[in-house]
Amino acid sequence: MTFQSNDPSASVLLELEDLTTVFPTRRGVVRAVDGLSFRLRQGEKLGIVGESGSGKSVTLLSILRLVPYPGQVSRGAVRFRGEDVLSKSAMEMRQIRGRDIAMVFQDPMTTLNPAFLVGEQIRESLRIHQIVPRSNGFLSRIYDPLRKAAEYRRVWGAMSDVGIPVPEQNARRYPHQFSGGMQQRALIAIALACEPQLLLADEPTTALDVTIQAQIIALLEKINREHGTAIVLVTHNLGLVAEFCHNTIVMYAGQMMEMGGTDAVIEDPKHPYTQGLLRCLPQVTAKRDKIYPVPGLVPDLADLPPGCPFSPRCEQVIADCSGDVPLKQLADGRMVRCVLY
Amino acid sequence: MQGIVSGDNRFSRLVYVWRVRWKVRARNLAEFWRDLRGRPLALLGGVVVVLYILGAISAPYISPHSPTQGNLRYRLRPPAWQEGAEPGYYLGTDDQGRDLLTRIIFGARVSLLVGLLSVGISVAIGTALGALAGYYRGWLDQLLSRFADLLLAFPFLIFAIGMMTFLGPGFTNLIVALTFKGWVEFFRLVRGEMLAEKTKEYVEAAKVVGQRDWAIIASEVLPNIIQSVFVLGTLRMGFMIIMEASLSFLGLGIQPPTPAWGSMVSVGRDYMLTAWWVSTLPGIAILIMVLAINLFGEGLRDILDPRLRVE
Amino acid sequence: MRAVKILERVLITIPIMFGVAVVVFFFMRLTPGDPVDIMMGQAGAVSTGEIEQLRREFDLDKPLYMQLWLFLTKAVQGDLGYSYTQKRPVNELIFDRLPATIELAGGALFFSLVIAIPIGIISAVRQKSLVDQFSMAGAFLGTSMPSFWLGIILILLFAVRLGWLPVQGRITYGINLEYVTGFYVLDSLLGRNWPALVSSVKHLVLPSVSLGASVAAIVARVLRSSMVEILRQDYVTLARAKGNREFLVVMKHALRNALIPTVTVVGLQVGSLLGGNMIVESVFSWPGLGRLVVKAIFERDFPLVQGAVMIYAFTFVIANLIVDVLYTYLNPKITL
Amino acid sequence: MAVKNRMLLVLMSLVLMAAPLASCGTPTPEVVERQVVVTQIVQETVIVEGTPVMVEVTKVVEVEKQVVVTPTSLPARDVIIVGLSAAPVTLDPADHRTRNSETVIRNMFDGLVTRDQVSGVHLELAESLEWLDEQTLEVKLRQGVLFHDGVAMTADDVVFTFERIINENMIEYPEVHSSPRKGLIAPLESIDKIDDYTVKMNFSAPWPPAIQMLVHQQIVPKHYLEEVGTKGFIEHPIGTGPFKFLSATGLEQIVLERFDDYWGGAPDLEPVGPPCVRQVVFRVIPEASTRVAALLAGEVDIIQALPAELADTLAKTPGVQVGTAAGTQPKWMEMNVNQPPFDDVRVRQAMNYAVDKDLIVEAIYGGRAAALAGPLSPYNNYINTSLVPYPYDTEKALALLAEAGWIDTNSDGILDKDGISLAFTMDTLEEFRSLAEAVANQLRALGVDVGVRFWEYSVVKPMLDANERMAYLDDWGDSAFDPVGHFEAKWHGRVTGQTYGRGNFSGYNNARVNELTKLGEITPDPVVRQLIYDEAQQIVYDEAPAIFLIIPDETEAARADIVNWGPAADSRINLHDVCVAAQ
Repeated sequence: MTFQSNDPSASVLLELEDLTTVFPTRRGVVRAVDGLSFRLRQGEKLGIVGESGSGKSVTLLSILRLVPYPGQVSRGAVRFRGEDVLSKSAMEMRQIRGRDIAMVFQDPMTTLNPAFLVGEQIRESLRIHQIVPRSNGFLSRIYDPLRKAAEYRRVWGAMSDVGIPVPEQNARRYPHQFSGGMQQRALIAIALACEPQLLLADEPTTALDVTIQAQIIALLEKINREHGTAIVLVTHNLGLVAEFCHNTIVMYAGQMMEMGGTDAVIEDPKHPYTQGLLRCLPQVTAKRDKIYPVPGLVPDLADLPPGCPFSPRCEQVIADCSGDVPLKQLADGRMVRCVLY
Repeated sequence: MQGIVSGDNRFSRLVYVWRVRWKVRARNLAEFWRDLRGRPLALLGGVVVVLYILGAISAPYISPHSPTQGNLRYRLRPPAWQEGAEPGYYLGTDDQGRDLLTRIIFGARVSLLVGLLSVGISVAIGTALGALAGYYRGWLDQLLSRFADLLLAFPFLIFAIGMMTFLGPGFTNLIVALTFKGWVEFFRLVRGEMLAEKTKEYVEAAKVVGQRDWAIIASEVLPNIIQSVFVLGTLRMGFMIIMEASLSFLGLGIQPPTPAWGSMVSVGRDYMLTAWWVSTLPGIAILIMVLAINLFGEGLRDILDPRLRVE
Repeated sequence: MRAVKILERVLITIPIMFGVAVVVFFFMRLTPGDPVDIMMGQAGAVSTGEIEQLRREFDLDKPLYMQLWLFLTKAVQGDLGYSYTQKRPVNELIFDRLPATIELAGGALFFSLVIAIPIGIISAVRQKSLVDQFSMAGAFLGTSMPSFWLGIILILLFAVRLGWLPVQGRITYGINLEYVTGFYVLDSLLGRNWPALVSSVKHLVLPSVSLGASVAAIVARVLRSSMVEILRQDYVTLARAKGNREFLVVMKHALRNALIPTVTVVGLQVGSLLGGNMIVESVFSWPGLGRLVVKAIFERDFPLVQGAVMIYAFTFVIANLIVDVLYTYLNPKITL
Repeated sequence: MAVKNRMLLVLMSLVLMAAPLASCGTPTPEVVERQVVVTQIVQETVIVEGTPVMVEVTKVVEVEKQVVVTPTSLPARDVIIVGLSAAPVTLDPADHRTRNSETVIRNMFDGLVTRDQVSGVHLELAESLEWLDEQTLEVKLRQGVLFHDGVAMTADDVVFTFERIINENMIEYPEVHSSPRKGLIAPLESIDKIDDYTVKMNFSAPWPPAIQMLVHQQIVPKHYLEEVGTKGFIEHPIGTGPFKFLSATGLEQIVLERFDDYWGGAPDLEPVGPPCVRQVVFRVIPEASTRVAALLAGEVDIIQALPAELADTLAKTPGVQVGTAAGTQPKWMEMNVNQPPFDDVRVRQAMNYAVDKDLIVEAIYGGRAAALAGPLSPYNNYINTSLVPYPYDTEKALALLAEAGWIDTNSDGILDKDGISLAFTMDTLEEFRSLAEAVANQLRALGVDVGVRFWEYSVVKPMLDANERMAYLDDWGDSAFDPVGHFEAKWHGRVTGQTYGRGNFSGYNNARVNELTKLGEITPDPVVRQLIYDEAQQIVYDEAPAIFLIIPDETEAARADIVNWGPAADSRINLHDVCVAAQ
C-alpha cells in the first residue's frame, strides 16, 4: 500500500550521513546517535522506531541543531535540500527552523508555553519568518494591526486545518484550557503555520488516547497528501509505522539496526531486534495470543558491550556479535546491521 | 503472650526494614560523596565549614590570647601587615585591647551555635508541625496555618527586636527570639510538601498495609521531604548569624565580653574611620562562613534534588 | 470577576490584621519597662504624683482588657491613638514617615531587580560558566553581609572618599521641592523639578544598595534556578524550533515562566525590605518609619509601636496581594 | 575556587581602600584672637546691720580666649547645617524632657536667663532678678523684645509661660496633659504680674538653684498660643529667639531662619545683635559614623556627640575642627552596699583603687575626659576641691580586699572567701559599652570575675529601684552645675514616693549625708552651702558607694570655616554667634 507511493524519482530532501551525536557525561562520552545515515525524498513518510533511549529524538534534534547542551554533533553531515545544515550560520539556521523544517513534540502538555495564548503561539512562527509582509507606514515596525489581522487569518486557517473547531475563539484560550488532543492539534498547527517542507514528528501520539491517536495520524496523513510535506515520524509504536510510513528505520542504542520499505520490514523482519519488537506487538485479531517481550532492559549507553549493542539481549547471539558489526545492504535495498546476514 | 509474638514479628520486620534502609543509605552516601567530589565549590564550602567547626571546638588551644581579657594599652592596634602593629597580635586589637584573632576564633563558637541552634530548633518545630498539619489537615492545620500567616505578617527584624526587648538580652533569649519566627518557613515548606506527598501512591500503599499514621509520617513521607528541609536549613544559617549582627547593632545581641561575630562587627562600626579592622575582620569571618554554608547548601541541593540535575 | 476575588482577598486580611493587633498589644504590654519611667528619663525632679498623672493620661491605670478594648475600637475607626513620646497622633507620625520608608523599600526593590534579573538570566543561560560562578558567588556575598556594615563601607567609599554620592538624608538642603506625595522622586517628577530629581535619586542609591543587596542575591538565585529548570522545558525547545532568536527564546518564553516563583519570593522579601529598613535608615539617617518604630519599642511607646507594626503587616499583606494578582497575569493557570 | 578567591580579593581591596581617610582641605579663615570675660550672676549673702541679705553679684569667673573672625568679605555660605544625634520630640518649650529638643528650642526661644558655654548664667529676657525674700523672686523684663510675629513680649507672656508649666492639664494637644517640665521648677508655686514688665515668682521654699534652673524654661507668646492652640503652635512655633521657624520635616530636619528684628541676646555674651548666618538646618543623623562621614563629605557643618574615638583623628584631619567643653555627665559604677561583697566598705574602696581612671581617660577618651574625685562633677559650683580621685593602686586594692577576707586561695586567678569567688555582673546601658568593658577588664585583671550586661534603662530600672542588682554603671546629668537635682537624687537614701534617692541605685543610706543634703537644698548662703556639701562629699568619697569614674568632655566637630563656634558644657548648640568664614 505504501511503498509504491514513495516515488524514487522525487528529489532528495534530507540526507543524513554518518551522523553522530555525543553527550559527555561524568562516566564517559555517550553516543546518543551513532553513525546514522539515511535519505528522505520529498513527500516521503519515514518512520523511526526503537525503545526509549535509542536516539530517535536526538536524531531529530540534531537535524535542527537543537541538541541540548552539553550534547553536540561530533561527526557526519546533515544535508537539507543539498545544503549542509551543520555548517550554516546561526541566522541561516533560524530561518530554516520553523519555516522549512518544523517539529512536533511528544508531550503537548509541556510543549505549549503555559503563559501565552494558543493563537499567539501559532502566530509566532509567522511573525518570526515574516510570512505576512509588513504594511507600509512608519509605525508598522511597532504597530501593524493590518498585518496582525492577516496573520490571524492564517492562524485560524492552520487551526481549522488541524481540526480545531471555532478557531477564532480557541485562539484566545490558554493551553491549559485545551484537552490533550486539542493541544496536540495546536502543536501541529504551530508546525504547519509556515507550511514547511519537512515535518519532524517526535512521538506525536504517545501522550494521547487511542481514538485521538488515530485522528492525529489521519491529520498527518492529510497534510502529507495535500501539501506534499515530508514527514519523519519517530515512535516506539511499530503498528503506527506500519500504518503510516513508506520507509522504516529501526534504531537501537543510537545505531540503525534495520532499514527498508515498511511493508518489507514488517512482513519480513531481518534483525533479531526487529523481530523481537514485532513479537511484542499485541495482535488484536489473534485472540489470547501470548505477548513475547524482548528480554532484558534498555541498555546503558555509557556502558555498551563491544560489538553489537543488542547482543546481551539477543536470543540468536553468537561469538561474532562481539566483533565489529557493519551495516549490510540486502538485495531489495534493505539495510541490516547483524552478523547473521 | 500474643503481644510478645506480634511484637517479635514487628521487631523482626523493623530490623529487616532498617537493614534495607541502611544499605540504601550506605549506597546513597557513597553516591553522595562521589557527587560532592564532582562539585569542587560545594566541597570547598563543606571543608571550610568543617574547619570552622574544628576551630570553634579547639578555640582555647589554638588561640594566642584571652578572648575576654584585654589591655587598654594595646588598644586599637592594626593587624600585623600594617604599620604600628603590636607583635603577637596578628589581626590587631579591638577597642579594649583584646586580640582580634582570638576573639574571631572564639566568636566562631557563639556564632555557629546561634546558627545551628536557631535553625535546628526551627527545623524541628517547623517540620513536626508542618508534617502534622499537612497530614491531618482539619482544624489543626487551620489553626497552625493562620498562626503562621500571622507571624509572617511581622517583619522578622522588628519581631526579633520585640522579642528581645520582651525577653531581655542573652544567648538563650536570642535563640528563642530567632526561633519563634524561624520555624514558620519550615512549617510552610513541610506542610506544602506533605500535601503533595500525601496523594502519592506509596502513602496509599502504606495505609493499605495498615501502617499507623505516625509511622507513615515519620518513616515514609518525611525521608522524602527532609532533603529540601535540609537545603533550606543550610541557607537559613547565614541569615540567622546576620540577624544576630543586626540585633547587636541595636544592643540586643550577645552580651560582652563573650565574643560573637555579629556583635563584633556591630560594635566596631564606630571605629570604621580610624580602625577598620575591628569591624571588618569579623565581618569577613561571617562572610566566609556564610559563603561556605551557602556553597555547601547549594551543592547539596544540586545533589539531593534530582529535578535540578543536568543529566 | 477578578475584582470580586480581589475583594475577597482583601477581606481575608481583616482577621490577620486583628490577630496582629492583639499580638502586638499583648507583646508590648507584657514587655518589662514602663513608658512613663522612660519618658521622664533621669534628669530633673519627678514626683510620684506626676507619674500617676501620666499613667492616667495614657490609660495605663486601666485594666489590660479595657486598654485592649479601647485600642481596638479606636483602631477600627482609624484612630491609632497618640504617641507618648512624640506627643502627636500616631496616624500623623506614620504617614509622615511612611513615604520615606516605602520609597527606600521601592528603591531597594528596584535596585535589586535591576541587578538580580540580568544576573539570574545570564547565570542560567551560561550555566557553570565563569560569569555564572562569579555572579552566584556575588549573590552569596550579598546575603552574607550585615546591611549596616555594607552601608558604612559604601559611605566611606562612595561618599567620603570618592565624593560621588551623598552620605545621608533624602535630598540636598537648599533644593526646593514641592511635597505632594512625600515620595521625593515622584514629587520631583511631578513638578518637572530636575535638580530635585537628580538629588533625590542620588540620595537613594547607597541606602537602596545596602538594603537591596540581600534581596538581589536571593532573587538572582531563585531566578537562576527556575530559569535553569525552565530552559530545559519542551516549550523552550519548541520556541527554538520555531526559529526564534535565542534572545527572544530566553526573554520571552523562558523568563515569563521563570518569573512566577521569583515573584513569590519577591513578595515575601517585601516584608524584609520594609522591616529591615530601620538599620539602613539609621546608617543613612533616612527619616523613615523603621527608626521611629525601634525607638518606640525601646521607649515603650505602645500606641506608636502598635500602629506602626499594624501598618507594616498591612503593607506586607497588600504586597502579597499584589503579588497574587501579578501571578494571575504571569501564570494564566492560576485564578486567584 | 578561583572565583571565590577573586571575590575575596575584591572585597578585601574594597575594604582596604575605604580604610584610610581622605578629605579635601579648606583654606583656614583669617582669624584674630581676643579675650572674653565670662561673668556669672551669683547670689551672695551680705551682712547688713547684723541681718543676712541676699544680693546678686556679677562675678568674673573666667577670662577665656575666643576666636573671632575678621570679615574680609561677605561669607560664602550663609546656611549652617547641624548634625544632631537624636530628633527633638517637639518644638514646644513646655512639652519635652530631652536635651536635643532644648538645643533646637533655645535657638528659637529665649529664656529669662541663659547660660554661656561654660556654666555662667547671664540675664537674657530678664533685665534684672532680685530676691525680695528667700522665697520670692522679682523679675524685671527687658523692653522692646519682639516675638517673631512682631508682637512685643510682656509680663503676660512670662506669666502665661510659667503657668502653662506649673498648672495641671495646660497642654491640650494631642490630648490634654500637663507639662513634663514642671519637675524642673517644682518649688515654683505661683507667678504674679506686677506691671507689664515686672513679674514676681513665689516659691514654696527657699530654692538656691532657682536661677540656674530658670535657664531651662523658655518664654512663649501668650497671644499666639491662645490663638492657634498647642497644635498650631508646634506646627509653627514662635518665640523671641535669634532664629525663627521656617519649616520642619517630621522633626528629622528643622530649618530656622535669621530673625532680623532680634533684640540682640544676652548683653554679657558678645557679639550682640542678629545672628550671623541666614539659615540654620538641624538634621538628625543618629549613627555616629554617619555623622562624621557627613561632616567629612561637607554635607553638614557642625556635628554633635562626636565619639571620643574619632576626636583625635578628626582633629588631625584638614578641613575639620574639633571642640571640647567640660561635660555635664559624670559616670559611676554604683555598688549595692546592702549585699556582699559590697556591704564591706573596704571592698568598695578597693574597687576604686583598682580602676586606672587615667588610663581610661587616655585610652578610651583620648584625654578628653577627667577623673572624678568623689560624687560630684568637678565642674559643679560646689565641688569639694580638697578631694582627689582615688589613685590607681592595685596593691592597696588587694590589701584592702585581703583585709576584707578576699584572697585567691585556690589560685584560679579569682579572689575568694569562704569558698565563694569574688564575682558580680555589672549592669549598664549599651551607650556605656566601652567604659563598662574597660572597667570590667581592669577589675578582672585584679582577680574579680566581672561580667557585663546591657539593659534597656526601662527594664533594669525597676530592679535597680528594688536594689536587686549588684552593680550599675551609668551617669547622671549635672547641667545646672548645682548639687540640687543631683545630690538628693543620687546619694540621699531612697524615700518612696519622693524625689529623694530616686537615682540612688547603690542602696546607700547615710543619715548624715541625708541631713546635709536636705540642709543644702534650703540654704541660700553659698559659703555655708559650700561647707555643707564639702562635708557630704567627703563622707560619700570615703564610704565609696560607687566607683567614681570619669566625666567625659562634650566633644563636637565642625568644618574648619565655621567660626565663633564651640561646644557648650550642657551640650546645647547655640548658633546665635556662629559664622562661616569668608573664603
